[in-house]
Amino acid sequence: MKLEIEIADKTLSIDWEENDSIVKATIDGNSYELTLMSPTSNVYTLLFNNNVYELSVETNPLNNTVKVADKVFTTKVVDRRQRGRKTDSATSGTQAISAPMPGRVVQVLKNVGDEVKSGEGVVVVEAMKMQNELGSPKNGHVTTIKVKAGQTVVAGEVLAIIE
Amino acid sequence: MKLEIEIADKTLSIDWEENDSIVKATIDGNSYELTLMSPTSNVYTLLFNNNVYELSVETNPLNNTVKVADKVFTTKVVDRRQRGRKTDSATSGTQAISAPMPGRVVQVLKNVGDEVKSGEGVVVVEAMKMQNELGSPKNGHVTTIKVKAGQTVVAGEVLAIIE
Amino acid sequence: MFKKILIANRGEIAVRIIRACREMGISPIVVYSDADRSALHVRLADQAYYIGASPSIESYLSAEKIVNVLKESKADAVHPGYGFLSENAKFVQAVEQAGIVFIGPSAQAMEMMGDKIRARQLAKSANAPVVPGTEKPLESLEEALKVAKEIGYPVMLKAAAGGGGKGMRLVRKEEDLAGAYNIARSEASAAFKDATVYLEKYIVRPRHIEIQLLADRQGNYVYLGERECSIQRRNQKVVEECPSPINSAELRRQMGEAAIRIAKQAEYYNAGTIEFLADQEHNFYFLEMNTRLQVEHPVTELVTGIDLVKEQIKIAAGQPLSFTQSDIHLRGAAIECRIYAEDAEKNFMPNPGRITRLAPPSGPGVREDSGVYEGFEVPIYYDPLLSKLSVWAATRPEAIARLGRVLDEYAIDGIKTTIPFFKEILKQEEFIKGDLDTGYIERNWHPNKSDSTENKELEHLAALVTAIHHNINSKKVTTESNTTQKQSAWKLNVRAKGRGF
Amino acid sequence: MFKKILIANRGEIAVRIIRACREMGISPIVVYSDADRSALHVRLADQAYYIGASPSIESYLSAEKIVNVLKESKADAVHPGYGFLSENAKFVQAVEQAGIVFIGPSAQAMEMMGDKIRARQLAKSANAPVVPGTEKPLESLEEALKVAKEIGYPVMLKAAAGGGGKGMRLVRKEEDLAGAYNIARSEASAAFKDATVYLEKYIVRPRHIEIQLLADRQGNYVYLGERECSIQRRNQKVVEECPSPINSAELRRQMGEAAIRIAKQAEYYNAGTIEFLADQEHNFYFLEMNTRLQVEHPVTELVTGIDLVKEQIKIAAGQPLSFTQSDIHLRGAAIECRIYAEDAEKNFMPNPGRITRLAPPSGPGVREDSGVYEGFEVPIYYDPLLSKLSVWAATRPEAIARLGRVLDEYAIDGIKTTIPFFKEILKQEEFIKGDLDTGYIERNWHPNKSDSTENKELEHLAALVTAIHHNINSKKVTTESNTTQKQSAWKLNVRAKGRGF
Repeated sequence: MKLEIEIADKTLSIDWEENDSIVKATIDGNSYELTLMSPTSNVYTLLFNNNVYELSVETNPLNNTVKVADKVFTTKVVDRRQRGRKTDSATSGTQAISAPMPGRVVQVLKNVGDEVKSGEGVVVVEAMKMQNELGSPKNGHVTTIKVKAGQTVVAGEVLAIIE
Repeated sequence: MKLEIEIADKTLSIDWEENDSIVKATIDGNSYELTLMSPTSNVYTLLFNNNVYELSVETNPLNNTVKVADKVFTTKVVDRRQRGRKTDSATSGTQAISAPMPGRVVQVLKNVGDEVKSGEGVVVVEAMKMQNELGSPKNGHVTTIKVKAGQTVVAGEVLAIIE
Repeated sequence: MFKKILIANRGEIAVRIIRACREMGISPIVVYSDADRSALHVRLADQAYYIGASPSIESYLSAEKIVNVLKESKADAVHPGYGFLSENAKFVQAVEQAGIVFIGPSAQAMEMMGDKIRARQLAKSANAPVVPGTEKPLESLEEALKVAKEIGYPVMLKAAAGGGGKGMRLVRKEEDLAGAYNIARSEASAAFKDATVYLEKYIVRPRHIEIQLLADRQGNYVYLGERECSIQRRNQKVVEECPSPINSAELRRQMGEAAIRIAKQAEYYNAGTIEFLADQEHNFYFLEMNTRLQVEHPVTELVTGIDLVKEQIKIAAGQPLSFTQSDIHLRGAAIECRIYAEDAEKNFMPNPGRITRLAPPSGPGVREDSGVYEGFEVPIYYDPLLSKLSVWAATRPEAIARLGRVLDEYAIDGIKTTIPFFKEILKQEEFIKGDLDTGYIERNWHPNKSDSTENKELEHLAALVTAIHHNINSKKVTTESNTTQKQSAWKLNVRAKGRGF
Repeated sequence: MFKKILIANRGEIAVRIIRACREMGISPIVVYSDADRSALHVRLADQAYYIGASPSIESYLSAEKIVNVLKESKADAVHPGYGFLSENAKFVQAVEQAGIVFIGPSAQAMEMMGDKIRARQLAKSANAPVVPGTEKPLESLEEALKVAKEIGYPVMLKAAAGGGGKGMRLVRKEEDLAGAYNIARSEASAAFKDATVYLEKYIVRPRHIEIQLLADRQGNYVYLGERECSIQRRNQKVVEECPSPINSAELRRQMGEAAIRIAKQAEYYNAGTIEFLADQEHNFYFLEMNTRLQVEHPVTELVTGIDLVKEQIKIAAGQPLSFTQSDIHLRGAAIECRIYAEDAEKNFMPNPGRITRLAPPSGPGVREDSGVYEGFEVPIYYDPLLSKLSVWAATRPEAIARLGRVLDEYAIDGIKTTIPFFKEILKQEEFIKGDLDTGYIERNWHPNKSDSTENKELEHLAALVTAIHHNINSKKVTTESNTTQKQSAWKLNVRAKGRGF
């Protein structure tokens, strides 16, 4: 089998075959022969040159988190079918304030139209008893407020837009 | 939903409906309303009259093992499509010696044709460093030996037949 | 002895108390909110009563609902744990009016010590040293500015009703005081329904050292050594140890005796903790008293061999202590790490969510006090404490080595936790030398200094495992999405909710 | 100190030794057979070497293969654990000839004490009491019959090379001797490659009490209290405690000093255990010496605070003991339960298979030494010991109560274990009183007296859960069987094997 994997700012091509628990792989031109077991779902134990490696994989919508020893890698399977990547649309003058974690909006400090300085608080979100004042990413003014106090928000949800 | 369940030599008819975590059931004519969660696969936490019950279910080929508190129940779903049950074929004069657990045959103590008394050793099976001498279930003679020393056997496998 | 105890709490401390009840032959009864329907404390209890919506204010903080459950369940006593109603004197009164035993101090002692300002006065009258600061609540921002100028920056704002770091703010410069004052009052109000704050001199590089006390209703007092709790983030402890790396037998005796003087002055009974700040010259100052079981009680239990929760219950049942000061011996060293659902790399940002894998360590010298299990959805509503991981060993260096071993064994996937942070701390020279103070994290934790050493082999293996994992799961996903449609709405509901039916 | 230690074992004891290595900064290296490819000890090691097919004789019992791995891995030392090669003097010689340190006694001391008959003679010469019996191996069944008649029935047949109950048989009547003699020889031969057996007087209602020793290479000896190991099935311990319910300080001193006399006579170093039988009048007799770490060492560690595995490693590295007899204090009480994959209802029949759920207890005073994990397929080839569950508490009654609590928390599905057996034992009056002897199980365990108290409510709930579970899973099975065909042969292979790829 063949796949391309993005890891640590590189793209590695991997060509491998499996036979029982033996995996033979060519990774970025290097040959590997190793024993691979999965003692439990999402966990892989590798024996390579008699060294033991245990890796766990968490799959997120956009990428994977692979933990091994004390290292954490973010990896991504390159999708050949994807026609040309979307580049992050240059946000020019508009920037969003979004929730860094799930939580509840405690207070909205600004109104639409208010001027704000970079770092100045706009919304206070509470999760797990901790209040986080979320500041403006730039100098500008508030064009949109999408939430109100008491509302529950999910991670990444846009709370306000600054222009 | 409706099912009949065999438990403790009884057959109970169960008629239930679920709505979110609330289960309303009629069991053998008794009405129950309870909260049911499954914190992890095969484990069910029930709240009934504010009492907490945690049950685990293991499904075997023939039946289920349900553990709750220190009780262990063997349960079975009655299959309505099954046309008349097979009765255990009366084994008349012939009885088998089968392996009570997975293991390895260490020694075959008798040959085909040998006479044996009830309880007299026929095969020795070892599992987890323990040797078990499996005796004849009756007075008779050995008609078949199906295994030889060194062979691995699974639980329930027939080792010899006595007539 | 009691037959039934209601535990008015959740998470790891509810589980801890359930265990004590089980071992004493007492039936444990719990309460739960919507978010906790299948929480571990519910699963382990004999009975569980629903008390309302997920926000604590509608459930675990509702004295009225808890008292109703006490009556309905016919419990003999209530254990409040820490946090929530544990330091609410009105709750104590309501419980006692219902003829039920509160496992804790008298309402009077709680009220006296719970008010940080009265507690200071009481400590002074008990001839214990205190930190310079306001003797009464701040009336206004203007007063705060004035007092702060008098005693000199840095100063610390604190909630009068507070504890656990809520409503606390360190202010280094005059221009930061206004913002901090508002946030502290807002947090205090949210956490304790009381916005009152006061102000203290901030001692430079202080150590937080506290004395564990036990006092029975017959007037017997003992101290069970100290705990060093200097490693804090947001003024909340994250690593605690017993004994303190600095404490000599003599310093321990001085602090222990001062602590007992304070507790006696308040006619205190129950387990209790007198918190001190110690400066770099090992002078110590009374900070506050916690009139309840402390989060970090396991390290004291590991070193003294005394079960604090069982002692609380026995004291509440009217039994005198079965030992005196001379029976208490410290053996070895214990360290506790608070495993929080937080991303230490991102300023300890809370990180609630589903725990997809949970493999705690075991073996010699490990104690795990957890409130969660694999598959549990950690709610957004409560404290981020998942579990307390404690180790014991014959000496502090061995305990540190053991802690390193057990942290390496500990696997949690699905949410971020403070485990990687603890692993890093353990390697730091200041920690190993025991050179601790409450600014430790600010000074020593530099999360953005990421480990940039490249390891080609690990990268290759991680990429390979990603490929193999993708290969298995892309098949699974395809087949699952094909079959999901055939499943009942009920099953979809289970799937969507993850937990619960 | 060593850089790398090879652990020539598997299961919980390999994991225990890995943990000690980690805490000492030593790299742990392990070996594994086919059945153990994804065993816990492999997962936790730094390196793992394949040594052959699943039967121990082709892997863990092969001294040659282990020595080859020692050389290949450049290990400094080898820890044998217990069982397998741990009492094989020829292995010790081969290791030492390869210039590698054996973590254990000298080959000479091992050989002397390993031969039960020479050990008896040595104990006699050390002025320690011994049980009446043969002084030399039995030459024939005829000799066995003659000796047994002389000392009187009941008698005990024992493998000269043995330990752990293998090759042991109790014979109550003359007519049972022939069968027992053959089985004992066969088991001894299979387990130790040596069929030699001998014979001893069987003491009526004896207690099995053993003394833990530590001795360094400088000739310092200490005893670390005793362990009561009277609860046995098939002459193998299942419950052990420290201290013994009967042991006074004086009896402990007498036994400890006798044990040290014996060890000194053998110029023994390493951890070691002198086993005694004690009769109903508390007379004690030397039984045998185990020249290795003992399965039940955790209870001693819990009560003395001394880490026996680390001490073994330090002794092997040539370090003198860092403490003397007067530094050793027992605190509280510890009890260990051996969680075996056995069906106690069916005469403790082995019950290997896949562990579908594993939820061990935690909280205060619990120590879990496990060699398995959820999803692991327990192999048919090895000892049925899955895990050792130990508790510590301030007193024996509290330890018993705690053990009850933790056994109730412990959930294992998929295989039968001895947990239900332990729950039952704990409730028995004789156990609570500490009235133990090696016939305890035979006398007190009546598995077929099943709990016949009907509980209609539990039956109804079990039936309901069966129905709901069936309803969910019948859908799952249907969709799975539809989709399996689309999956690759590789995936099917994973599924068939369950574990491993």
